[in-house]
Amino acid sequence: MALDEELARDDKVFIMGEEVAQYDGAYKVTRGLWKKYGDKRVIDTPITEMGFTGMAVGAAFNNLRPILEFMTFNFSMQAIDQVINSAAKTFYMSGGTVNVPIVFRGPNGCAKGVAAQHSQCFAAWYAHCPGLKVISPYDSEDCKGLLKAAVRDPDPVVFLENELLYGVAFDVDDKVMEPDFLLPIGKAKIQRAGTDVTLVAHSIGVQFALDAAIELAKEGISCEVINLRSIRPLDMDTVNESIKKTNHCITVEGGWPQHGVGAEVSACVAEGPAFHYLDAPVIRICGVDAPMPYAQAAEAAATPQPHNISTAVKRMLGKQ
Amino acid sequence: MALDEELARDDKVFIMGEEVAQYDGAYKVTRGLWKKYGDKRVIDTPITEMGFTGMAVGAAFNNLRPILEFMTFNFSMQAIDQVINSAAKTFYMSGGTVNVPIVFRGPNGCAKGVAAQHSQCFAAWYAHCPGLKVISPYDSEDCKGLLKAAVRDPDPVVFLENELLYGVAFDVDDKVMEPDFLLPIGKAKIQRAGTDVTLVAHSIGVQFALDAAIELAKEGISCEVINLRSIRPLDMDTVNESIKKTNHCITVEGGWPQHGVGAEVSACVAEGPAFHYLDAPVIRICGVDAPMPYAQAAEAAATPQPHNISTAVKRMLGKQ
Amino acid sequence: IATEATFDYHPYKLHHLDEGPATSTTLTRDEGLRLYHQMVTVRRMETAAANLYKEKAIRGFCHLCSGQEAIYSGLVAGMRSQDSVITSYRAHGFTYVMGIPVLGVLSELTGKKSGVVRGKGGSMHMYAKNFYGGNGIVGAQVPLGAGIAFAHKYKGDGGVNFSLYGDGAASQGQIAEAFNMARLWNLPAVFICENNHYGMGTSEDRHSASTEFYKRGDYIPGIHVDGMDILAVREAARFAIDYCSVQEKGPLVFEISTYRYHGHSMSDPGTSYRTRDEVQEVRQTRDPITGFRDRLVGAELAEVSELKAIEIEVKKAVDADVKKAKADGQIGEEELFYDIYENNLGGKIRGIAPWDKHEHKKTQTAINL
Amino acid sequence: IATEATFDYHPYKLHHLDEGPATSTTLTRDEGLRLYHQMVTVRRMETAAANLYKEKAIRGFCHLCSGQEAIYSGLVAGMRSQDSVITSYRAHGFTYVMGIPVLGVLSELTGKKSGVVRGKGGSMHMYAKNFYGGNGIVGAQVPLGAGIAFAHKYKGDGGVNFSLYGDGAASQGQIAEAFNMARLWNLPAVFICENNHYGMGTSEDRHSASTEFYKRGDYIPGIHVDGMDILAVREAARFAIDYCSVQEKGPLVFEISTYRYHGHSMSDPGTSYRTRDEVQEVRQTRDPITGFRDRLVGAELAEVSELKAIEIEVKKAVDADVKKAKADGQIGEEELFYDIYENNLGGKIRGIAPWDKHEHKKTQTAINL
Ligand SMILES: Cc1ncc(C[n+]2csc(CCOP(=O)(O)OP(=O)(O)O)c2C)c(N)n1
Ligand SMILES: Cc1ncc(C[n+]2csc(CCOP(=O)(O)OP(=O)(O)O)c2C)c(N)n1
Ligand SMILES: [Mg+2]
Ligand SMILES: [Mg+2]
Repeated sequence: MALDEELARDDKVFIMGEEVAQYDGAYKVTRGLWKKYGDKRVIDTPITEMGFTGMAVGAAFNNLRPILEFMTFNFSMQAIDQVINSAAKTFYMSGGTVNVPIVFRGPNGCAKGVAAQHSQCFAAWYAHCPGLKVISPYDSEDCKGLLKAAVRDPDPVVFLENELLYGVAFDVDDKVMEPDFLLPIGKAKIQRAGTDVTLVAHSIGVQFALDAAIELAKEGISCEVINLRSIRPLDMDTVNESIKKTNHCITVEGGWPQHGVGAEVSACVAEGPAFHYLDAPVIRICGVDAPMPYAQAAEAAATPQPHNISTAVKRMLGKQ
Repeated sequence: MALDEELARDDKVFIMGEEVAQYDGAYKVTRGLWKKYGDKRVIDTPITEMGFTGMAVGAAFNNLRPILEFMTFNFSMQAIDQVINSAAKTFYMSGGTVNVPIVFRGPNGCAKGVAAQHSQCFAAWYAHCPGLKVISPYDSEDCKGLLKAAVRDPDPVVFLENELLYGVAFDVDDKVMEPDFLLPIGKAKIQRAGTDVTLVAHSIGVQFALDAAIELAKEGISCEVINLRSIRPLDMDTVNESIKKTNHCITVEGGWPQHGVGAEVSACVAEGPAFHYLDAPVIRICGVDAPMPYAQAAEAAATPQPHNISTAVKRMLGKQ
Repeated sequence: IATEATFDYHPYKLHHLDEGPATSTTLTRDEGLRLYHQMVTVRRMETAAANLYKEKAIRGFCHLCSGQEAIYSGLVAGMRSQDSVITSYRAHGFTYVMGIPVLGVLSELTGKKSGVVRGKGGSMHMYAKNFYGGNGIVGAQVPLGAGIAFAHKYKGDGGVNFSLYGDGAASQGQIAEAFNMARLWNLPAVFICENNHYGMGTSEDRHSASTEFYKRGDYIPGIHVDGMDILAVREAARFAIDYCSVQEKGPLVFEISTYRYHGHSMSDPGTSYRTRDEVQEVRQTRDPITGFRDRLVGAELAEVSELKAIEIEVKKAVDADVKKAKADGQIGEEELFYDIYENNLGGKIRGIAPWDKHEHKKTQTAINL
Repeated sequence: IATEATFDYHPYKLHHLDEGPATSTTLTRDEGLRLYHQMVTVRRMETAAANLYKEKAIRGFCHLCSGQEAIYSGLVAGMRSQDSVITSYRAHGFTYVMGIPVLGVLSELTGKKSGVVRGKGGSMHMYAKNFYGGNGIVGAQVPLGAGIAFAHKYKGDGGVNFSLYGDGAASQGQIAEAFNMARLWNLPAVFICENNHYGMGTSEDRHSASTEFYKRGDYIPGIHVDGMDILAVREAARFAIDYCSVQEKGPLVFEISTYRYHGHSMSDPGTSYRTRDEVQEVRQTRDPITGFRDRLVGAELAEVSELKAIEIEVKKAVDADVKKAKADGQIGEEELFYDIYENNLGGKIRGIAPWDKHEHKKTQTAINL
């Protein structure tokens, strides 16, 4: 819907990627767009990520506004030099004279049953790099408001969707349905207010955190769930304000621990104004430090479940 | 020297990369090896990183022990899919049946006067990924002992050298000169003992930390400098023990802050046994959150200098 | 019943070659029966996989190779013990013909302990001696294959590597890079485009500016092979081994023309970008198994009844394996933390929470040392 | 003194083309003098850069283009205002001919404020209207160029993109990928291999399995152009514009044969992998500037004395710019934090310590909107 509206709004916007047109998208995110906008605006590419990513960035150099779909972000590794060295750094290297308005989007992180090469989360990698903006939406409201904001943004944006959330139907407000519904990039959202502990999550991690919060509420524990929405910039103001209130912080993410999203949040908390409000050190709930296995039970144990979060919360609050 | 000895020791070992043979290496790390070992063992490649990295990994699949030089690690981005998806994950995906003994090495991080595309530090990116071992040596002893250990290691190792340190002559112990001098991968080294604050650094950051330590010693402040040596595995035991003694911790690195090496150290400290020994929260001294500019003054201001560290130490210790 | 017969087949198309593979070949009854058994097994195994997927016993991606069996059986029939193979995610057929029992494949698909890699890899990541997988990244296996070939040459073991990729993969830059190095260094590498005419939902003319895939090596000689004829494939493999290993003339590019009956993966019905008629027509007129059966019978190498018997036997065997693949248990959760490293140096492995620390173990011995 | 003259030159070599560029062309005296002035300026500017490097006023990499001037001047002479260029790190010459004054280049090299990008980019990263840089990553500019061409076509502005890469870059996979898409989508893209016969210290036959770079597009028509003859280059550019833009026939691949006099970069003496004699011979027999001078004089378009005068004038002007490029100041440290984003959304930018927070500003307006 966001894509449709942005294509309609600005004819510099076009979509390219593998199977985005005639096949309607591998995950059907671009369904119907090719029929509506035709070959010029919705373009199937060969399976040559480095080449077509470079081309999309080149098109952005020459004053178009490409939306590039990676069938999954795992395949963006083939093209990551073009994302970092051509898209993220050109504005700076050109002393602010060459704009690169492009959106790189696609599913990121763990899906189900697709094993190690198809399950990686790239949030921390991309957000490591200045010059990029990195968005990790959770629900339909996020997807719509932030994707539209990303398309209109003059800088390169990495937009990390989650396949498992494609299938989930979220309630949305009427205002979200409006064609100019935008969300500000770089602002986190308090997805659920609470008083006892701050859960800082992104993407599907928000779901796990919310599920845990519901469980914990039954035991009288009140969790504030922060949906980061944007990983770069990272909205530490919202996190810090929350911690000042709850005095406890746990991060939740599906990616690997080392140098992950939670690591940055934890380090920023230590460096920031909320540190002395903490009653316990920040801990991270993340994917395990292993590649993703295929077998179902092992796979399920590889990323956080609500019970892991509940356990951590209770342990932190000394309720166990 | 390490390379020469390992080539001599095991004829499954070979070196490949751009200009490593007849040109003696872009940074002369492979000087003389082609003359000594010939075309079979020291191989110049075309400038096709993705292809030759895949080839080196394939050679490792088929029971050789490749040492792959990236002219600089910046160019490893072209090949990073082969490093992560083919080298790091195959052992796991094959249920432990396909070994991938390979070393990826080359200069990493900032050099001087080479601007944004040639100055990136990849320590955090690679160390994010299980299946890899990631080494970041500081001095000649490290380079020799760890590179030899890497070549003999049965798993894929990313070995991040620093161009600016190639030119530095370090004092070395006699034992380092021995052909079987090995250092254990995964163990940090206390590069300088101290009592007041722990400086956790890697690569050229160790130099900055040592320089700062010398300055601070004159003012009666005693810094313990930890040379991480290995980023994955990360030797938090050594860091934690040190913190228990000094009660203060500052990380030092040349790379970008967000999701960087310091972020992980800080998060691990929070989660670990030394946290309650801290008299102040961990802070990070890192490269600034911007691409690298060319102009000299701006470039110099982009990565930590000893004075940044001294200032931070004094501020942490309340001596300012 | 004859013990041996000679067959002719369509001529190969050649690129930068004066002479191609022999256009007639001899087949013994024994080998004929063996190859028939093998192809029927692959077909049956894939049908079983399709059913298991529909029952949700198989998860995620599941790329079936029905229709393409003659490529695997034909190549392996031409190979020697020192030769090696690497292919894409469409790996079930090769895994079996390279020596893994049907149960090893099916249990891997159901994610069970008796799977070839204990359920760690699933559909796309299966390995065997001289078979380096199953790779989920389109095109990545080709430089890997060139590197395996490099090692054959370096070690002097005379081996030839066969790396396979799809028509959709054929324009991947790293394949062109591998071509260049293989030719520069004269590697015993055979690059094989399995042209089933679609990369997912994109037909070859929509993804490739030149669809003469056997010419895409440009300066590398190429051969177009009929992939529906197992004997043509076997002879092409033999030619390649002579060319690359015996004569040491460097790499070759093959285009082996074939067809996939199923959708790209099980989530693709496979009918939006091609007609049902197209699929039916191939099944009826060019099926590699039917075609081979007709040849065996026509040349009196086998009787219809014994071939039928093979089919029944295979079905029974596969059905039994399906049962086992369903009944077997999964690895325990503790194995999630095993086999990350051959030599783990980091102590216990971090789990989901900081206090979750897990033993690392190595469970199997390497097949590639 | 004539006002116009006609010249012939060596025939082009063609690949998959029945007809190539015209092999004779007319040049006016005015344009002749202008082009001479331009090439001499580039040569002089590069000599100045070499000296500045030796004085350590230039740091890091510094890739000079002396010997290759006819490519830049020739192409731009054939281009129109809607056409565009992208090239590699060897970018000084193009930056100048695409409209940046010598001072803009030299001050960029010395990292000063009057540099074309205020010292942010240095030797490898310079830009101008219709000139998309300078790219430090071998080969990366080629897909970018195809994308710029894509945008020309999308917008219908009739523009053609010229993307240049070296012989060493020519085997980069992403170039092959760009070829495929450019041909599939019929883009107005001219892919130009500047063949100076070495990729750093590796001669072309050691890095490329086929050194006929004008044929490396395989299914894309190609032209081999003498890069030491500015008129041959200009005519080739005109042909390409007609072919790609007017006739809309899709992409072309050029190989423009040339030579670099300096080492690969200033840190390479450039003599270990080739002989001094080889360099001398090119300088004496095929130098593009000397050759052009001889033509101008031979055809009586100019007198030796005026050309000498141009040389002297250029030398003076460049010397003056050298002084300015040395004397000018650097950007302040605060600018380290500027121009990271067009629209910074993260507030202040983190410096080295957590409490170092810096204002972000945008300093210039875009040249590409
Ligand atoms: C680098 C990369 N890009 C995209 C994908 C997703 N993908 C998997 S298979 C496939 C189609 C490949 O088609 P082809 O090469 O013809 O092989 P076939 O499936 O027909 O055997 C795509 C796009 C991937 N796995 N890896
Ligand atoms: C991807 C990548 N790999 C390696 C390098 C290092 N490098 C810079 S220039 C160069 C040689 C390029 O040679 P060629 O393409 O012939 O261009 P020329 O320098 O001759 O103009 C190399 C290896 C790089 N910048 N980028
Ligand atoms: Mg296909
Ligand atoms: Mg060159």
